[in-house]
Amino acid sequence: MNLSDPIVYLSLMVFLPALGALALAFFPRGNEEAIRYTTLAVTILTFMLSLGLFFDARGVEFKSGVAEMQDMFSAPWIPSFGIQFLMGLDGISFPLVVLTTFLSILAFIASWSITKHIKAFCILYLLLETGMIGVFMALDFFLFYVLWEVMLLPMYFLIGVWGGPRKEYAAIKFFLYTLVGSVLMLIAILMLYFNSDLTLLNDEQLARAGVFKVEARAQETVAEREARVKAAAQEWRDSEDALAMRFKEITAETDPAKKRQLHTFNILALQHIGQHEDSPFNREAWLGKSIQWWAFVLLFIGFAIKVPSVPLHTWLPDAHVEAPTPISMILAGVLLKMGGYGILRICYPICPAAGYDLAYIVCLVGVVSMVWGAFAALAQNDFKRMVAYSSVSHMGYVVLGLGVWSLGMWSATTPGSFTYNADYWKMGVNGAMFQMIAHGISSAGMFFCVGVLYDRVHHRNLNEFGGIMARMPVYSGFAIVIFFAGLGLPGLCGFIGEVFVVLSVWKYSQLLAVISAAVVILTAAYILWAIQRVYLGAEYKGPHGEALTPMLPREFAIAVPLTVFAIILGVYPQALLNYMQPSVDQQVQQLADWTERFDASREALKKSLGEEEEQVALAVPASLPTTPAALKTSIESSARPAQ
Amino acid sequence: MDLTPATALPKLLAAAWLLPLASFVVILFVGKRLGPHGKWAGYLAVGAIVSAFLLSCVAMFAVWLPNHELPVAHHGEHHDEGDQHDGAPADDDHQHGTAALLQDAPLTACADHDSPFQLAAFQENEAHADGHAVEEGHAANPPPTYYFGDWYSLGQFGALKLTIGYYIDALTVTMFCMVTLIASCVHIYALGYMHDELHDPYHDHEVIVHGHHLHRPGRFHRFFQYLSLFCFSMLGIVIAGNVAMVFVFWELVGICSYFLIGFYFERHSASTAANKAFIVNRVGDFGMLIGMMALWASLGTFAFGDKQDAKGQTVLTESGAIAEPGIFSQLRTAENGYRLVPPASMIAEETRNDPAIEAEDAAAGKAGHWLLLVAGVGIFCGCVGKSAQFPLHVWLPDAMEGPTPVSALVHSATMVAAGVYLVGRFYPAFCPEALLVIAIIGCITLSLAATIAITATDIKRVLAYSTVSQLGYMMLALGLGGWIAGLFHLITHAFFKSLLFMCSGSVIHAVHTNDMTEMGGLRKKMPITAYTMLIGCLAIIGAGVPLTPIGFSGYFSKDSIIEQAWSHAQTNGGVYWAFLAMAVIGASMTAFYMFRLWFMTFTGAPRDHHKYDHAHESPRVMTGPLVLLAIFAIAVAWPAFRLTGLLEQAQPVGTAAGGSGVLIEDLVVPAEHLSHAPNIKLRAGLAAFSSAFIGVFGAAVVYLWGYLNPREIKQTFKPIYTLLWNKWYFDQLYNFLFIQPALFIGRQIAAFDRGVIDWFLHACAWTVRLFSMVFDVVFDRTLVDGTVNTAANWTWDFGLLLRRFQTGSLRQYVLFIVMGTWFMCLAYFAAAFVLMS
Amino acid sequence: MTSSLLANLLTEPPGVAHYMTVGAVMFVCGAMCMATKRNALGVLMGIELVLNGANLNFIAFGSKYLDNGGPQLGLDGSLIALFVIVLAAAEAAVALAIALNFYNNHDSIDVDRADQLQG
Amino acid sequence: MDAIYWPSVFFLIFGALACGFALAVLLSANIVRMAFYLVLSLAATSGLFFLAGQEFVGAMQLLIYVGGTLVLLIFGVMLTSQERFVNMKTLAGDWVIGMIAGGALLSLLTAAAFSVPEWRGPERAAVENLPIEPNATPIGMGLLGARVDQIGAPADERAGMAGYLFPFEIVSVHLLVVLIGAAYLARAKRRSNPLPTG
Repeated sequence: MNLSDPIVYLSLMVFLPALGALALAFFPRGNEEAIRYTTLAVTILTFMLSLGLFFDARGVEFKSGVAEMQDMFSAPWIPSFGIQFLMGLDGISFPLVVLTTFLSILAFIASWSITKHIKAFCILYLLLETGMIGVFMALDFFLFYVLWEVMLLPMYFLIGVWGGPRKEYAAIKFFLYTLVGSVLMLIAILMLYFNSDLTLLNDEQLARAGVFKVEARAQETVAEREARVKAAAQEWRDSEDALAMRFKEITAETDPAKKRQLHTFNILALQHIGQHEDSPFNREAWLGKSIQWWAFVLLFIGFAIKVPSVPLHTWLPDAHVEAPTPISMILAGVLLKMGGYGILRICYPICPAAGYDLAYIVCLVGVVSMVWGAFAALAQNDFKRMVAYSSVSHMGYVVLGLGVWSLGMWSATTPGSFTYNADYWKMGVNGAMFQMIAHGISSAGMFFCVGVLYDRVHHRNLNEFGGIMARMPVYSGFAIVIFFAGLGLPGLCGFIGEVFVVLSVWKYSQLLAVISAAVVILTAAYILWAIQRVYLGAEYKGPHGEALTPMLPREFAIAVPLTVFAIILGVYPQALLNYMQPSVDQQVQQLADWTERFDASREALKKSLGEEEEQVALAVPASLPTTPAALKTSIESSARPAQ
Repeated sequence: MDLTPATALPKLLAAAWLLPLASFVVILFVGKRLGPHGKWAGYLAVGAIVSAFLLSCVAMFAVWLPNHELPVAHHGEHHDEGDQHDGAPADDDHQHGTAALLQDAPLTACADHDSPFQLAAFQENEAHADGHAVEEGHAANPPPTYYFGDWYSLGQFGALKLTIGYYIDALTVTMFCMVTLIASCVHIYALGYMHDELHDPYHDHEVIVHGHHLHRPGRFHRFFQYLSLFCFSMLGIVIAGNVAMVFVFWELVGICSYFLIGFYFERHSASTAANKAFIVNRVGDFGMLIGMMALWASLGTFAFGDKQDAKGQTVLTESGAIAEPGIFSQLRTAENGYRLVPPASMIAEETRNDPAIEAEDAAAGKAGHWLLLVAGVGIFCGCVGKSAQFPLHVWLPDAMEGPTPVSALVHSATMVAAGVYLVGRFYPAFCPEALLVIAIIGCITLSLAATIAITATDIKRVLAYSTVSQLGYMMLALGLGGWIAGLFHLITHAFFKSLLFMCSGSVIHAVHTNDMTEMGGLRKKMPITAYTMLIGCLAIIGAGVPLTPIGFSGYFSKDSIIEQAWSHAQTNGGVYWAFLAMAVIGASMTAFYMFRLWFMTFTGAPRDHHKYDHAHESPRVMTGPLVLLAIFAIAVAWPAFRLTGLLEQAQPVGTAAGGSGVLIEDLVVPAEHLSHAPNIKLRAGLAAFSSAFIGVFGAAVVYLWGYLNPREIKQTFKPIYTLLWNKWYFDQLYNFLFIQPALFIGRQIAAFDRGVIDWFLHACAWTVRLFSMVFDVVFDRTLVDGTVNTAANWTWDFGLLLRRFQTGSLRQYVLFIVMGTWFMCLAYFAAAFVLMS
Repeated sequence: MTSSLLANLLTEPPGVAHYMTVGAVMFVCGAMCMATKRNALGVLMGIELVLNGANLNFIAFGSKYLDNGGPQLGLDGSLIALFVIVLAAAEAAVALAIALNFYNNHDSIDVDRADQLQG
Repeated sequence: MDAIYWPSVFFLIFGALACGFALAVLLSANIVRMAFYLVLSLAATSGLFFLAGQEFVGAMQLLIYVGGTLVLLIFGVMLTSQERFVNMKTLAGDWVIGMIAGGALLSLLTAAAFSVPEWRGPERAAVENLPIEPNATPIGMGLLGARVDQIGAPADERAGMAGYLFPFEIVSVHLLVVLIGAAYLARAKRRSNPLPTG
């Protein structure tokens, strides 16, 4: 095996847990320790593989400071539909992949106390890991969807079999909710697929979409790169590749009436198509809205369920309360991130016009989630439910940060000049990404802390705790640090993401900014109140007090890495931003450039119509249509009575 | 060693800043193992903070002072001036030449108002008949000398930077010395005070578990761990180079305060107080965040200073503009004569949603001012929370649940003063309207807290309310334009208030109660404590010989506040006299309750003999710091030490000249040096002295000589007394207004989740199930199941048939295979034949 | 017809069909052996015959001397034949082992006695 | 009449021997004789292999089959050669059914063999001009993974042709597994509680 080939390395990373699961299937029963240690070894090995990407030892490396996709590879999968086994990493997905492999180890260590059907648990757990890593790496929409579903099923069983008293209810609820999201996503995928046209893209865009390979070189001029891309494109077109042949065939057709489209599932290509000037997604679909508008709405609902955003969040508290500790850790630490990742990777770049149009709705959803989750957390008496609602609140920051669409930057040097400067927007999106990672650490840690107590006293009633600090001082120390990380205390990871997001929002909407800032009060209230009720106080008030023994070394091994990372990310966020920011910035910059073109065309259109009839400009409806074409029709229709 | 300020100061102060952090980390990991029961952890923390103090002193005396000439004594040492020149203008101020010329120009705006305080002394100056004279011309001062730089970046997005860096000027160095000195004293004091925690187990008499006092392991090292972290955080605020960094350490001191208040976390009251402190502070931080957002969106920076090169020179672009201007340089540019003018970016940000407002505001010259006001008031909100100003003052008295050294350090001298410090630091960005808000809040706070303190009987709570009240004084001073006065009082107050708290701690240590009604006559038992506390009381009431430079430290600072209030009132007239009135009345109340405290504790007959008999003077490790602080409380403000000169060096850009309102057009903030006018000085000094005297006299009448029975007074003023005793019912009010509604909303939302959203889902699920049941009966069971069952039956029968062939005989199987093959081939040929034909 | 066939056989080279015929005879003999013998070892011998009959076909298809322009297996034919021989050996070993086991357990070698798998 | 083509004659002889002894195996009732006839039939088959130019396979046939497999079989015969099993009569009914089935199959197979024109014999001239190429080398190379017999083929056809290394390995492992399995099955068991026979 040649590990220096991304296709081998990354595929191995994705499928190693699945292979491990396969191997476990042949383990004789009753050999529980061996099964556990094997699973642990597989998760550790996967983590090592993901760590290996930090170094150049094998030739497959994730370089910091690079914005483009790295280590991208593709292999034909279902060629008749243009479906590829296309994967790659960039600053958006890489941190999430590392987070996943990292949390998988910790969560597995946390599942040591599970005794029921160990073998099945381990197999499902490893399958889940494959799904999670795969989702973050997949760049083919179809592959993305398949892996999305792959991850769903093990989760269902993990909750439904190893859960608490109402596990069936919670598992079904989780499953149905997520499935609804999946179905909506599938519809959107097909909508986009059947309207996509790969032939719209130029050589550079094709190269960036990974249709053909162009090596990245560090120092080269634009012209050199252009020449290289052109040569590669030519070589690709002349090759015997099935896609290339179809591409050639379609582009050779000169008669526009007969011209066909070359559909694609390639997410990167879809991004370029979505941002194309004559994007086919701008066609009107239904109720006067464009295809991309509907696709955006469907995708956003699908991802918002996963995030989860209010009002689609009620599966989360139930799922968390019933799920065993390690599964809660994974659920909060990784699964929720897929929603945010999807919005960032898919919704916005593919459907920019819709995103522009609906940015306020997205932000509003985020803010409502923040407030809603915080208030609901305040009212909970179940420790785990409270933490679950805190996740809703914290993930609201993510949605808010992703939704920020502020482009206005009034230069300080030249008064009144309006430039398209996406700095605040970059800050918001980076903040959202950072918040995802930070929340991955803090929420996993919080659920772990709840789990440690639950393992001992088998209840979670906040009012029946107290005095844990005196009984389990080391554990309480870790727990308090982790809870403060969730609270957004400076110096811990939660702060950076929150502050980036909140600071960037004002530029977009002052009202939302004020509301989102107010959430810091509620967050402090529910977390501190919970800490007081659980850890502080003189005596433990609940049952099984004698079981409150100090932390085990195994639990220590989970708490320490989480705490350390919470502190490192809080103190030195650049450690993460170095890897993440270039990609995020690049994407935001692309969208900003797109917005500039879009606004310019809209302005021009308004002007040309406005010159004919002055009232027309005044009659432009308050909510601007998303596409120039739609705008034109709406302006004309509104202008008609005036004439 | 290279002692040029630009290179040495950041290093020295950073070392002083990080030493407590190192101490924190060490104690965190090995604290328990340091000596018996962690005893050496205390020494370690003391060593760290004393080293930090020494480094600060090096920074101050070896680096700052030799390199930065103090302004010639004039403004700060007003008593001196007052004596020697008595009204003659001092023209030797070369730094603010014009300002000095204007010094004797009284603010003639008062001529418009017929206030009884306007004396004929002003009439000679009527020639200067323009109320706005102060800010006209080019009186505003340029930026002070400062050193600014970044250590590292938290995140950079295009031109937007969030960094961890430093901003060092005279104020920073002074604050470093003050904080580390008091912290050193408190640390040493705490070695003695927290001695009980060295016992294992420690008996907590306030907590009863299962009918017994709580026994728990001692937490001596934890205490010093938190103290070290606190010192680190506090110094972080002081050294911070930008608002974001201030915010970071702002929260960190908050959390240290949380830990220290909740140090006895077994006590429910302590953990509740800790929560209350943090959450109330978060309310302030919410406002601060809004202010930060307004700044961030409009200016794109948080930096206090402009980008500097290694030599401390401002980096300029090729065109000569400042390369990366900080907040202050953007708001007060040299082109505008360092006056506060909203920059274009701010105007654009304010009006981006509605260009119509832009035109309107621009016409009125108000463009951008609203945003400036939002930013200023927002930042001030943070200060309100941290400095326990009205309406967020409620947490500080409860914070007294923490050990007394904490109250001395965190909740009187340093952390709560950080709000004042931030207002001072951020001063150039406050527009006059924002300053008015600050003054109003400060004024309300000082009187409110003073009234509550009069009735309180818990010794620490009296001091806590006194702290709130004094912080109100500082805010008032700052809000009225007295930048130096406010920060001056901040520093003097830090010394005497920490002294007072430590004295009270010494008393509590001796009698094991906080309640003054159980004390009395302790002067004989613990003389050092009693007399150092008396010094503290005298300092806080501003005792001194009027019109002479002889007095305790509070005498100088409080007088300058009252002078500033006087000056402000004269300038604006009308209701603005209320500020002065409240300041003077507040001074009187301060004197009353402070001496009430002292008399009740140390004089008269013991009220509780049991406690009195057990009382004893504290050990030397506790009284030593008391004496040291007492010396500072007496002398730190003496003109000879030139403290105000140092502060004057740090006078923020453009603020020495005052300003006038835009949104409130007739509001004028007078320049601070105007308050040194002899006529103001004379009357303010007399007013302050007489008010303090009245207060002390009243306290003596009631509590020392016993001419009036306090219980009868209570009875007479019962409604007022009840109101004050219950702290104006703020806790109940907030509980009713905010806490209960928040919990109610929370419950409603949680219920909504379950009752509406989940109900909807369940309804959907139920509908689907119903449908499927009907479908099941009609379609599945009859139609589909029927078909399938029939097919299954057929299969079953067919299987029974096939079973006969399963003879188990090998030979027959071979035959079946052969025949099967044969028939298949035959069928193939037959089919081929049929198709062919 | 018959005589010409014989005459041709003497003067003309044999073709694939001839080999297939021989193979068919052996195959059928083997199959019938399996069907008729009651001795398990007889059945085994039948299997060997069947395999050889089939093998002959592979050889025939792989031989260039028999090629009359039809599709050819070439080397594949001989190699498959080789594998079949090896597999036959393996199969014989296992079958014998089964037979011996059966003999040990039932004290008989009659396959008709082995009808426990009757449906 | 052309000259007698001797390979054809030998084909006829070996073919007849093979078929004849195969029939003898079928018809003989004595298990020991059956084994003997089988040896002869298989040996004759190897002759046919030689005639077809596959001398290596023929040699293997003799070596493995005649030499190895049958020795195994004869051991089996000897181990089970109790008197009552040496001659086991087949019932007449079985014979009839067997004959019908066998006849049907035979007819089908021969019909198939002669119905395809390409399968009839090639022209004598064409065969006589063929060079004599021993095929042990190509087989050996093929088993090592190289297809020397296909060197002349065009590149695109060769692309899909791998050698036989992989099947060879599989067969080897298979053989090993089988031998172990056989040993396992045939090992002597301690029979504490023998199953009732019949």
